[in-house]
Amino acid sequence: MTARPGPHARLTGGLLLWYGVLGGAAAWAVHLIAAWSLDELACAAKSERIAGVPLWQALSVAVFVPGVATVGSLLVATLVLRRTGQARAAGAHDRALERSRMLAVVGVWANLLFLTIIALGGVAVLVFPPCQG
Amino acid sequence: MSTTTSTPPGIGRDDLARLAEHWDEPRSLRAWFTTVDHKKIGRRYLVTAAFFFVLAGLSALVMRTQLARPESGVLSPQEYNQLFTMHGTAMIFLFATPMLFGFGNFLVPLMIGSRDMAFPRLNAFGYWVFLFAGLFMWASLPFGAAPNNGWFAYAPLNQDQHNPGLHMDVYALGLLFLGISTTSGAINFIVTALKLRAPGMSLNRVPLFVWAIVATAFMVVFALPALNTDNALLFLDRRFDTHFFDPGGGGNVLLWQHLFWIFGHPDVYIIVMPGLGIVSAVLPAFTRRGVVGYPLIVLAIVAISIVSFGVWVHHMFATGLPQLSYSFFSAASTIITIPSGIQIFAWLATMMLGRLVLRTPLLFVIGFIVTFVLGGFTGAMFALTAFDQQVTDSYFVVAHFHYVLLGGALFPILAGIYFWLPKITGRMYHEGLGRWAFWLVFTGMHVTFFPMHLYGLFGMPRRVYTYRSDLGWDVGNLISSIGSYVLALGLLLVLIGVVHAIRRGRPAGPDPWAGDSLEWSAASPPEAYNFPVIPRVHSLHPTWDERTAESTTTGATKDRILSEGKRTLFTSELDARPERAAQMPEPSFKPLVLAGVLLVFFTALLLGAYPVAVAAVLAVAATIAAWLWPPRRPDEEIGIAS
Amino acid sequence: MTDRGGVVAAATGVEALTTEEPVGRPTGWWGMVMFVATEATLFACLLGSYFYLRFQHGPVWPPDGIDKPKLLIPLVMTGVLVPSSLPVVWAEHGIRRGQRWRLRAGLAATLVMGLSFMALLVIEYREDLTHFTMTTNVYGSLFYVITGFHGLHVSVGLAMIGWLLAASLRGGSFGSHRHERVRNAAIYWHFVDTVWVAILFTIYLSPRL
Amino acid sequence: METTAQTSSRPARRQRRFRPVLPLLSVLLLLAGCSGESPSALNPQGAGAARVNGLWWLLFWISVAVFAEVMALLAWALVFRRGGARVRHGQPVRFVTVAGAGLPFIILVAVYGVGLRDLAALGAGPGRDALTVEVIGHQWWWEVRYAGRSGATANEIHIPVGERVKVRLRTNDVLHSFWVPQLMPKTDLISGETRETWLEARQAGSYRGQCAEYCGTQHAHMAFLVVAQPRADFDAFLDRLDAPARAPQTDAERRGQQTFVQGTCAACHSIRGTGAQGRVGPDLSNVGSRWSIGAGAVPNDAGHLGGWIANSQTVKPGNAMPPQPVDAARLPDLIAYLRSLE
Repeated sequence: MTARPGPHARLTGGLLLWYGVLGGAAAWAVHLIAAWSLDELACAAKSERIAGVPLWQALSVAVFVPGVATVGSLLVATLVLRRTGQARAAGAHDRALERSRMLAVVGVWANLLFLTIIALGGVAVLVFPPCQG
Repeated sequence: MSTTTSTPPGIGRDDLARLAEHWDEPRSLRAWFTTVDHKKIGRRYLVTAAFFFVLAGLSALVMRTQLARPESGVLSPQEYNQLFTMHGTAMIFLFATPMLFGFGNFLVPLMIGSRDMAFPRLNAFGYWVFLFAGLFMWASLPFGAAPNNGWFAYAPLNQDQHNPGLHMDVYALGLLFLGISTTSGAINFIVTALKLRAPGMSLNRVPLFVWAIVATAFMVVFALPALNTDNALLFLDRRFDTHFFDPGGGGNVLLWQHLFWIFGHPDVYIIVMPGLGIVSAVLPAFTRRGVVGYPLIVLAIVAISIVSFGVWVHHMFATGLPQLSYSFFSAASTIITIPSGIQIFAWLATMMLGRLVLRTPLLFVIGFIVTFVLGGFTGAMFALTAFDQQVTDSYFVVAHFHYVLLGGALFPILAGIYFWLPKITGRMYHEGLGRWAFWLVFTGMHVTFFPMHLYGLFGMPRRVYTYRSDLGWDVGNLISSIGSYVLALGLLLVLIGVVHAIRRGRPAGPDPWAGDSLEWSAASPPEAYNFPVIPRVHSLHPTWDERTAESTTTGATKDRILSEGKRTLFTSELDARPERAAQMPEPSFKPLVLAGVLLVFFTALLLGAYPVAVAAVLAVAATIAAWLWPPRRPDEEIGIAS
Repeated sequence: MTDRGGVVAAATGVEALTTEEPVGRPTGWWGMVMFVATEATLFACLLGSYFYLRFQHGPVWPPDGIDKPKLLIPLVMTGVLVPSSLPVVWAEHGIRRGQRWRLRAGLAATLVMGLSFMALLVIEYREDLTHFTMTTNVYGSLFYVITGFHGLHVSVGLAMIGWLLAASLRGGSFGSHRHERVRNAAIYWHFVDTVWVAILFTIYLSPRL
Repeated sequence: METTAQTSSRPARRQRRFRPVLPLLSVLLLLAGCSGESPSALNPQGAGAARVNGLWWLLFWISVAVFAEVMALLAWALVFRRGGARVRHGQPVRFVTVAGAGLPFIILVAVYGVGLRDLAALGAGPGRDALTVEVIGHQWWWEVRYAGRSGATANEIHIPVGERVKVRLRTNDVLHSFWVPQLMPKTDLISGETRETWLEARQAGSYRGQCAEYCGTQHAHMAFLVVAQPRADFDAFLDRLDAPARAPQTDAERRGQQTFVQGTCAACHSIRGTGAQGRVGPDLSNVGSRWSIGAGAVPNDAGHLGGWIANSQTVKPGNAMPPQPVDAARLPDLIAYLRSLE
């Protein structure tokens, strides 16, 4: 914390912030495209398997992996929130700090929303047979 | 902000004179065609979109007249089908989006403390293309060749064998043409908001309206390509016998729907989002405080614009896809309600804490809340596949989206018109006229559209040009038709109010509402250069903030006056640190010429004059090449190593 | 700062996390990046349509007795187009140092490679058109529209490169202080290259999977 | 601030501007009561529609409650925050998150669960060997066939009461949508594909259905009737489908049949047991007993039938049947014959 970060660390930190803000969104996008297209296209081909894997298993992966990525994004956003909160408590008042803090608030909430959507999709995978019309 | 350094006294007369010399455009015909001033272009967007609104609105009135009684013969089915298609297409593409782009064009540079958009010539080009594309589409109506397939133009009814004539060619080409304008406008908003904000306006100090416009612009950038793909493939199918949507040739009709709604659902938010931004911009002035929960509203804007891309299949819940596929979209469509809820309660909290100044703009905001909330309920209902299958494509859905679109876009637009009219024209509107207009519009809107929920549930499908009298739909339809006339009367009063204000309104002064954002610190109407001194922003409500105000008077510095040449300030993306002063382009005919050549191109395609189209493409390339041709400069200036 | 823990700590410290990123890009760069983003979405829609139509179509693809696409010419096309980004990069780096000759030479090289690509495309079409056309079936429609649309983009890219070359040959256009347009055209050209790789995979390789 | 907002139970003077809303709500309840003549989704007569009706009322009452909450807060602000009210500068984030996100979250997740349950119920169709009706959409009428039966009818689907009947949907041209509001939500007819849904009526009766997907000029006139009958009547109906159409009994009817078979009619229409075997238009073997002409365009009586034959374009402009050059003297016989086909 005390050492000044080098340019590489700064770049990583800057990108990490964006992962915290938009990571859940990206993960959800992957989840949706994968789950929908696997389901619709496999069923259109009258098959409940994809490359030998049962369709419901493939769909579970399409729920689980993005879900984990969203949790990671949520943790990063929370980290930014805490770090900026500590810096604020220590008396720092600069624009970049407040800006990052606001983005972190957005990130925490957005990730919670995306996590909910992915989870509800997961519930549907449990409830429905993959190809029931 | 130390007071020991020598503070330059505000801006001098000579600086003002130089600014006027560099920025003012003469009042001539030539200047009219060549202008690149974002305020003039914004005004043109507003006026032109309002004109298309009148045409689309009159179409609706004729349709309501036809539907007032069962089995009436005001319109033939062919006429009715063209009118409902043009009504929807024009309201969505030629009114709502351009109107809000008009507000954005006028306001974004003013709100962020800039002197123009990032690409002023591209801005002018976007307007001309919008105008030409709108005329291109409406011109088909007198020839009886207007689009006739509904605004979402499902395949295979849009195919040549089911729908001969030019109707759907006009649709495909018109929307492709218009897409050029929308895309270029969107990119311009994004870059402007990223790079031209006044120093100090970091992302946590950006006005909510600007957030909304930028989010809208991002949605346009990523949603419009799907529509363009769809229309390009449609045109190829119709004219060049490809088989994308033709099951006989191995194509698939549902591909059209997927692509259309990948665009179409974000488009709903493309229309509503700037409206929500207007609400957030209007409230502070009429509650005397900032909107509650700024980061939460930013969250709502960002979250809605992203989630809106993943709900498209809820428009296809009756097409018989697997229920599991539906459920992924059902989940997203359900959860997208939450960010909207956050916004509604943030506005309510703002009103419950502030002091309400009940003027016409606030009335329209209240009308917005009532209407949009009702539309939101039915919207959440559509997220549930089982319920959607019962009411989709019935009048229930017509009621729903008119609640959402009139509530979410028209009411905010009207609020915005009254709110910013003093800024745009320099004159106040007549409050009494404004209140009458509000009550007529509000009453007319609900009387027209509320009964549609009912006769939709009672089994009336949408897009029918007539109905039998023995089905119990007569009374509701008659009420709707009467309501539509009341609504039209209210809108006429809005128009009268605007004309009255321009002709007779009393001068408004720079800040009639004691507003919070930067446009209220510019003159009314603003000078060509917007701000004599580009402010240094210290808070979310710069006009209520003394330090920001000081930065343009006693705290004015040379690097923010920038009177040497037509210049404005570029700042960094997130934290708005000053980067450099940039030279802005002079007026030019080239945007108009380019738009005109494109009009020739699309008209030639429509009429099948392909050699002319090829020639037009070459002309387009030549115009762009000339537009961007770099001026010749000495080697030392551009930096050539010898 | 050499151990991993130190790096992680530095990257997750408040200073790193509040670093402004992206930063300092010119307006033209943003404009071109946004334009490329919308164009890329367009190609994503087209390629998505390809897979959608393919998997809705049935097990046999390409249908109606059309052969799987031959790979020789497309691979040569790839070999010509993908490396053509290198001279642009080289040229751009040159003009940033004020070396006009590198700009001219690099652009000329790219122009030649791009034109070769277009010539190969014509050869490829002449071969294919003897077997099937755009109107044969949906496979034909997809094949010609996607490759043709990409060819159109290569042409636009070539027009940009040619335009830059013409402007640089005149002199007084670009130098170490003024090279934004070179960079913007380069971004577009890289985009056209990248899309080709996606098309190669979709149109030519995926039917063999 | 939360406390002031939430504990304010003082009855607020009702604001003028909210007056239109309550009458409208009462209009809703009123009209819901007297919509007996409508094919109303709120008057369900089958298992599918009943499911959705239950879901609707759940959603409706949730909406009423939340709307009341929003209006109460708005009214509170309008009453107490005008004029001399002092502006408060708090950031009541908790209020916004609880009322705007927390409560909606709970409601929405619960409703999503109910929605999944109902969707699964709609998906649980009849068994494999259930009676199957094949419905083929045409611009702008419905062809109806029964598995294993040679005959066809149009714009009228007979089903046995209390049984779950499988409906197989195809389209001959563009998209249509199969919708019987009182029995079952919509299923689209997709060009090049087959879709399935099912029907079940609790009571004998006629239930109106209509095409719900815009399908061109005469989308408005593409209605049909589901006729739910006791099993015996239904079986009799099926048997008639396999038998030749009723033979002409009178001279007029015989002349009419001759006109039909030898004239242009037979090019497009078929009547079982005669030489008329056209497949373009609806099968007319039982046209006399049908509920309407032109898929709900006009009632099925002699006058309308004559008008339809002479020039259906005045009745249903754009439909595929050209005006018929039938001799005015022969028209009454033709009408008599067609009316006799029950």
